Amino acid sequence: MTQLLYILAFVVMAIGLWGILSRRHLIRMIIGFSILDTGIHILLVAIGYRKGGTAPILDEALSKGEALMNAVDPVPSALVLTAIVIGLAVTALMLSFAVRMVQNNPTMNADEHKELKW
Amino acid sequence: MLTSILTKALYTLISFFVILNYSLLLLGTMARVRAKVQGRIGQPVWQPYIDIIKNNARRSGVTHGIMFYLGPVFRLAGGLGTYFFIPVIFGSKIFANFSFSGDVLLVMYFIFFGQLGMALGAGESGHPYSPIGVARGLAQMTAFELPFSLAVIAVAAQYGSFSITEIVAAQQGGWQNWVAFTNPFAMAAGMLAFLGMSMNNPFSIVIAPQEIPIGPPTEMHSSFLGMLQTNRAIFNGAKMVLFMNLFFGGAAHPNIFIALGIMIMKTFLIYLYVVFVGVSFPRFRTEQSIRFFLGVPTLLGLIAVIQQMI
Amino acid sequence: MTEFNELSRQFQISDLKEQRADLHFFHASKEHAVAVLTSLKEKYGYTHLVFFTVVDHLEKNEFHLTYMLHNYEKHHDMGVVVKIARENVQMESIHHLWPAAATYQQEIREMYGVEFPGSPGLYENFALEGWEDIPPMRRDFDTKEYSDKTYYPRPGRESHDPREYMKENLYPGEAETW
Amino acid sequence: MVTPIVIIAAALAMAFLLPVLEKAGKGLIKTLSLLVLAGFFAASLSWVAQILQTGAIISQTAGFKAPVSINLSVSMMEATGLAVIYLVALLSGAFQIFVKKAVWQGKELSLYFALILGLSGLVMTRDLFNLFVFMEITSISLYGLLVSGRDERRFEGGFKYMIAGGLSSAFYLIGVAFLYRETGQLNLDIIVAQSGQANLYLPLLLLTIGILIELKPFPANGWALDVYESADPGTGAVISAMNTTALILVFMKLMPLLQAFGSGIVYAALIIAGLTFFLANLAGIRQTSGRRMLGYSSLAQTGLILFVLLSPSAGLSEERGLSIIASMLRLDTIEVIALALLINHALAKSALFWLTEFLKKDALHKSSEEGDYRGNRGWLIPAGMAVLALTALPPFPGFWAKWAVITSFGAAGNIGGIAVILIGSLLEVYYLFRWFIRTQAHGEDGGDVIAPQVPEDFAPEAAPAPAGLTIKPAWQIFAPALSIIILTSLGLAWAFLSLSGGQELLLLPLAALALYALFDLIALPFAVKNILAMAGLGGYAYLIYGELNNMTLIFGAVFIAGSLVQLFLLFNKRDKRSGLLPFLVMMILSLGNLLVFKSSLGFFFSWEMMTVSSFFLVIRGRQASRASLRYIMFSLAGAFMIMYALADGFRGPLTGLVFAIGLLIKMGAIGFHIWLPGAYAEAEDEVSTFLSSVLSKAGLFILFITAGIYGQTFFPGAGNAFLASIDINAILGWIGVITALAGAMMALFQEDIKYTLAYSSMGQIGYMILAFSIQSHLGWVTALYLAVTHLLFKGLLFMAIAGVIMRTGTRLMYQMGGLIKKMPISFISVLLAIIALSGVPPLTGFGGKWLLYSSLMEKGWYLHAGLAMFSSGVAFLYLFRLIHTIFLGQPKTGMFENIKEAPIWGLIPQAIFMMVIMGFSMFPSLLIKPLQAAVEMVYPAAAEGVAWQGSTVLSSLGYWNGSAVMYVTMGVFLIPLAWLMIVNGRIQKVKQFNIVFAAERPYKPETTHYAYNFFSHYQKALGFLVEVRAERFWTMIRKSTDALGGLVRRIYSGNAQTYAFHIIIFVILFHLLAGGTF
Amino acid sequence: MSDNMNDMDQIQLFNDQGRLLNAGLPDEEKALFCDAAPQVDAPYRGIWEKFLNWARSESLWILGFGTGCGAIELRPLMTSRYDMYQYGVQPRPTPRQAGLFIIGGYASVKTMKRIVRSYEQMQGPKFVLGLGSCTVNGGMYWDSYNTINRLDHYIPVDVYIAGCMPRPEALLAGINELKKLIKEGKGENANKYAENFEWYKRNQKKIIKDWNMPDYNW
Repeated sequence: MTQLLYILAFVVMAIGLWGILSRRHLIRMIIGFSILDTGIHILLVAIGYRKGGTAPILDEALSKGEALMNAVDPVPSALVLTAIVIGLAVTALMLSFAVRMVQNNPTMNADEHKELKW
Repeated sequence: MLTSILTKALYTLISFFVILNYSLLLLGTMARVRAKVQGRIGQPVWQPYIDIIKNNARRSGVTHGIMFYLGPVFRLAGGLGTYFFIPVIFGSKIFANFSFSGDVLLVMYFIFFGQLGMALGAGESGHPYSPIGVARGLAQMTAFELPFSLAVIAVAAQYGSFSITEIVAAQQGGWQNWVAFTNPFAMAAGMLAFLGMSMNNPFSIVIAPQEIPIGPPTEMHSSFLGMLQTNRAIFNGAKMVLFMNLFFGGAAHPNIFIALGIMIMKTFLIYLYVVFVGVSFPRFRTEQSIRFFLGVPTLLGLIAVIQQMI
Repeated sequence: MTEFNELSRQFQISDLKEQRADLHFFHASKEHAVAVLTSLKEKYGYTHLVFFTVVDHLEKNEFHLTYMLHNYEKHHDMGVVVKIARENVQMESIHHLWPAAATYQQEIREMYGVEFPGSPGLYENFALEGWEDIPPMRRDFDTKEYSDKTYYPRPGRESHDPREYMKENLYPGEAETW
Repeated sequence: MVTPIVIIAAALAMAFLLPVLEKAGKGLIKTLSLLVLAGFFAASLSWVAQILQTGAIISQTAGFKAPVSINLSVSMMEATGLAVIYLVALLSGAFQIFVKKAVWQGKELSLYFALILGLSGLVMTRDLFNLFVFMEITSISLYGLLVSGRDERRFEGGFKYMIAGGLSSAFYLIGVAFLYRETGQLNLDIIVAQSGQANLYLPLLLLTIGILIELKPFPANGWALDVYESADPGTGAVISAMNTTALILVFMKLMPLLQAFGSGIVYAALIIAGLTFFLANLAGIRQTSGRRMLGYSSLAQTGLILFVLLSPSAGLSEERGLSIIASMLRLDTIEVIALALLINHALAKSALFWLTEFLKKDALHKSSEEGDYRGNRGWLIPAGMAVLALTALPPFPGFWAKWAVITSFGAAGNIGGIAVILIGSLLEVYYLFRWFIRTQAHGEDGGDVIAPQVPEDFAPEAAPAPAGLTIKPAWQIFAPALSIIILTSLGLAWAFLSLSGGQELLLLPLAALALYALFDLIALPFAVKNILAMAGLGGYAYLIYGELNNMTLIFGAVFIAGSLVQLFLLFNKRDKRSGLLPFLVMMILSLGNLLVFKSSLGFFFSWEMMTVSSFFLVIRGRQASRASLRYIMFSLAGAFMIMYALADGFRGPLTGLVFAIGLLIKMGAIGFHIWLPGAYAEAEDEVSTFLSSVLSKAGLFILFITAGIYGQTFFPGAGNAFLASIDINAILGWIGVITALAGAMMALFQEDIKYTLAYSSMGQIGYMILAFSIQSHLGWVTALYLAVTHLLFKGLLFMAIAGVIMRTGTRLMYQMGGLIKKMPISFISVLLAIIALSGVPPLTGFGGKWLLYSSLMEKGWYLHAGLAMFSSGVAFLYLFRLIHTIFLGQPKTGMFENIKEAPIWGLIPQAIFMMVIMGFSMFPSLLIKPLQAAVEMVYPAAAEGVAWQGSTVLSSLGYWNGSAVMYVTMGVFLIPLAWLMIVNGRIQKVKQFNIVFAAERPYKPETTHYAYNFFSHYQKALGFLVEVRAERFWTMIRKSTDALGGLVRRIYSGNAQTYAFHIIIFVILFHLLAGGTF
Repeated sequence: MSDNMNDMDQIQLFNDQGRLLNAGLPDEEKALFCDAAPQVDAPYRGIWEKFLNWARSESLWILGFGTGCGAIELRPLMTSRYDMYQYGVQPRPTPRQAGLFIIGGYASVKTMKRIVRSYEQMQGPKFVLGLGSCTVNGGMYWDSYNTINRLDHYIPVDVYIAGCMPRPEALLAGINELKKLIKEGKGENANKYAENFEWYKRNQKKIIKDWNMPDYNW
């Protein structure tokens, strides 16, 4: 199961990367980027996942000692939350920049946005 | 002290008197030789004297400025100085001149003194032909200076000395000791360079009368010209004595008159060689003569120098 | 002469005269002369201006300007003569056709006083420097008188007819045998 | 005392509050912001003080200890780094608030504080995921800041930045994830402590890659360039100075981890850093856009710092200042070096970015396109100093740091490291100086074309200069000025520490620079300043006199006394000429310091100071942009070679050769001479004389004092005698004589008088090199004799010519003519000088020739002697041409009709020099005996048969009696003169057109004066010797470097996807370099 | 010539101080030429002057003015057939150095200007030899509008050689005649020129209309 998650994460990341590298359309590149992010999030979650583990809520059902043994690691989940927020912010900014780019140079083709080079 | 100074002055006067008369007569004689080659009778041998007297007897003159006035003086000073720094007769006090002041390097560089002064005088005349002639002359000079200096270096290296007296001393004891025979390449280079130095054909582009009427001294006249003619004689004499000393054993004999006779004979032959070459060849252009001097003569000089190096 | 015939249809030209088989002259009017010359040069191959000179016909009170052209292909010379009156004489310049004509015009201006407006260097000295009298090659200019007046003739000079002089002095008595 | 967490909180609070407070008033938020920024800076300084007492500050969050909570830690490195960041933040904030009022509002300030929050967190946090968060905060706030700007292309740049930033954070995050998986920890300290654990290669690789991409490594750095180019300069400064500094500190934080777990990664990063440094500089040389060029420079500097940090041997230096600072701050030497480079880069680069804000046009294509910036000293001085700092010239911290690095590498034998740094630096020097020179080039400066100048008297009212700069009011320049001042004082502090061990004297040039700049600033009249300069030089001479020995005394006389006399010349003109004296005095003092230094650092420091000051003297010339660029390039190339040799400690003949070549470049020897004519000729007329007669001897002096290292043979064991005899001296000898010949030959064909003299100097230097390389008593006496006499007659010539140019307003010789009647005294001094220079007896020049040939013959170098004689003949040609075409021949009517003699102040130093020449000519022993005494230490005269007999000097080959020659010459001159005056009839003085002109009369002096192309026949015969070979060779080098740079920068195609692809390639490359496999 | 030497036209050559007015030169060129008037140089007396005159006569340096047909007769003198060098005569390319001016035939007005200039540029004592009838009385050009008749009205002539053209032998005879004159002390025409400067100038200016040179060419 964990292996499967890892594979899924990497496949998703690869798709995202492929999207960034192969699509000329700005929006599709951003989508690729989002997919890449998602892949990373899956990976993070997968790292924290423990097969058959319980939720990491320390209460009567789960003592401190048991938590270390049985509970799913809560830290990656916390990290994922942060990462998702950040990814969202970046994606939003990217989209807004893309809009401004297209306003200056009305094409969605990334190849046409090469005023800056060399 | 005073006596020695007076004696030196007297010796200098004698030496000057001898070289002046000898050189003037030599010029006259050589003009005759040229005339004979061309099938003419030619001017009297004393014609140079008359010309100098006449030029000095001109009643009027013009000057273009102070350097113009001083130019001929510089020129004559150059000729005289060159002569006075060369020992004429080996072992003679009278004809040792001021050779104690310096060696052959001094003589070589003092030659420039007169040329510079003359060039300045000619330059101030404002006549375009003068600097054209000077430019040609200087350009040609640098070219023959190379084989000449190589020859001098070879001779100096051969005898381990720049001192003319020592070079002459080393050549005593028979003609087989002359540089001409012990170091023939140096002699050859030096004598080819001498052709240029004497400004006879084929290296007479400087004065090229048909093209730039006589070049640097175009504006020179009257006593200025007289002075230049005097210098021409003395300077020629000085150069021939230098070459005699460097390559042909100098002039040495216990009897001063016989020694003078030897000197006269050797320098006469040296000059005769120049004149013969002169009457046989047409004139080179400047770049041709530069190429000439940087060709075979330089090669000979290099051979002479390399001979000394290995 | 085909050239003449063709040109005469357009221009005022006349008096064709054959000097030799390869040399013809004709007269052109002052107004049409340059046009004729242009046609000859451009159309009929007379590309070479051999000379350009003036003859002073004092008796007729006119100058004959003579342009001599040459056709290299036909080896033929064509002289165009333009008669102009001697008073206030002026002619169109042809330096635009042949640059060398400017020099001819300069000389003619100096020697005959014919003006060529627009010709380059027209008033520069040609052979004379600072000439002030009437142009010396005009026939109404008396050169002997001018020389006597200007150049201090040496007194005592005698002039003789060479033929008579030789008869009298060198070969006396043989004259009859001549 | 504030805890680090307060900073985070304060920044966060500001970021949130500012948009709200903006409603209350714009003045309020600006004041508040500045106060808070100043507080940050103060806090960081207070941490430094505290850390010195108590050690690193560790602050916990949320009341727990790590690893449960995130902890912030500030040690010395972080504290100092934060101080730099906060300083730049303060200056940048102030700059934006005051200068760009319209753009910066509450929104931008808010973003700015968010950025500072991110950066502070980056530096302080010890938690890896927290690091990621701060990285993202930084990035996002930067993206936001990018929006404020004018350039429409900034969105495109920002988009690329986001792609790269996103990928980098992706890699980082994956790395963190894996690391967490392997170690179960996110706290840096704890992970390091758990050494010997599982294989952390992959997580660390990804982590490093994540950080590195943000640090813009080659080839994954195209996006950064685009951002630098399109962003607002203020933002550019922020990225380049603050962001980079913080990220380097982060990288340093990770270093222990890398060193503990992944040596392969360190190696890979080292290679990448070196590549980045080198290739960024290479690609930078093709830049025309100033900001993009600064971007390349930033990439390179980042690469350099990383390279130094990662090099195992970079911290070995035991330089005095470095060790003092290290012990003071309780840092490793390597950390001090990195810190110095960081500070140097951050302050200088941010200053430059701010300064580009004032440039009307960013792209500088050709110098002729540009406006005249040189009037604007407020812009020029900080810009120049920033460029100096970036190119690691003294006294800035970069210089000391680079010296420490190079010497460390040298001690460790790391030649490759030295090569990378020096060659890369040379490229950086090239483009930075070219940019700087172009910004202040004259509009009329056409490069190659030498246009005749209009003389001052006739000059029409100067046209209004095209306004290339808009700094109004002048206080706007405060931010770059402040940062440069801080940088300079840090550098000076280090200089003081380094040189405090008895070499404080070496700091005098800087003091002089400051002092005389102050005099300029308070607008003293020039005459007063000049008198003060003379007094200063006199005082300096008194100061160092006690430390001089026989040899240095002679050069002291040349450097100091020679300059002192020539300073009279500067009274020539009345205008204030600010900037002239500071650099001139600085140059002369630096030269003087070359005589008294005590360590190789002291030597190199003085050498570089001399180079810098003379560069600023050259660039003052009206058309000197090309010449000054060449000058600084060749000088620094030479200096770098010297640096290499010093660092290498002269092991073996090859290092000696490199050192010698470094000196030869400075002396303008054949092959390296192409900088020389331009620099000497295009400098101001009064300055040329100092450069040519004084500065040119510096290399010779160093040759003398390092003579011991040139005797090593290349093939010591060779059976062949010829091979066994090849040592550096033999090479030097040939170089010397060929330089002499080539200099003379090239001088021959110049129409520009100053070029003639410049080439002549080159030839004369060639003689000195030749004489030096003889390595005998007589040879050295010759070299010294030539040096002294060259000072005299070349000073004389340049001073006289300065007067002539001042009066005629032209430098082209054929335009002059006949000036002897107008300027007789100048004529006499030129006449004396050329007689002396050409070596014609009886003047002092002949002594040089005589000594030269005697020593050459003693050595057995007959061919050298022959060539030397030939070139002295050629020298005679150009000297005659010089005096003829200027002073003789036909004077020109019209413009030159009312010319007067040169001003008296130009004539006084000439008179002094003339008297000295006459004295030395009459009594050569006055000069030769001290020289012999100087040489005595190394080569005793007795051994080689140089003796004195009365006034006659005897060598083993010949003899020369200067006094006798003088008397005889006077005799043979005066007697004919008297004769001529007696014999002459009536002599009429006539005018210039009274010449026989083939029965005609001349009409124009211009066509009657034979002067143009004077030696055309010589050119026909020997012109092939002076074809422009060296010029072509160096142009070829430049062009191929350019082409290479062009090739490298081709990869930065401008396409966001290509950049992403570069990142992938970079990752693969890095992985391979780190020793990984697939 | 004495008949009209006092018969002066009104051309003012001198100012009150006896300096030449150089009326022919434009103002901007006046500074370029020397404006001094020629002066009489008195000969020495007695045997010394005789000696110098001998030297002058035995060293005659020719300035040949070869625009007329007479120039062709000068050339053979240098050849081995006539060999003038043996008489102390040799050609010289510049007026400054020459002492004998040979006018080779007719002189047009244009040429005359150059003759005057060259003559004045020679240094005294100087001698003039008119070669051919044209220089005597105009010869076959006697009535030309542009050729002078009598050379001695423009520059002083020492010896005329009549003939059209005279042969080289006649030239040698003329040179010998000149030598005799010089030895007798009669070669003082340079002084005569200076003494009668105004008369000569008037004659010259009468024919040379564009006088674009100073009145005396030093």
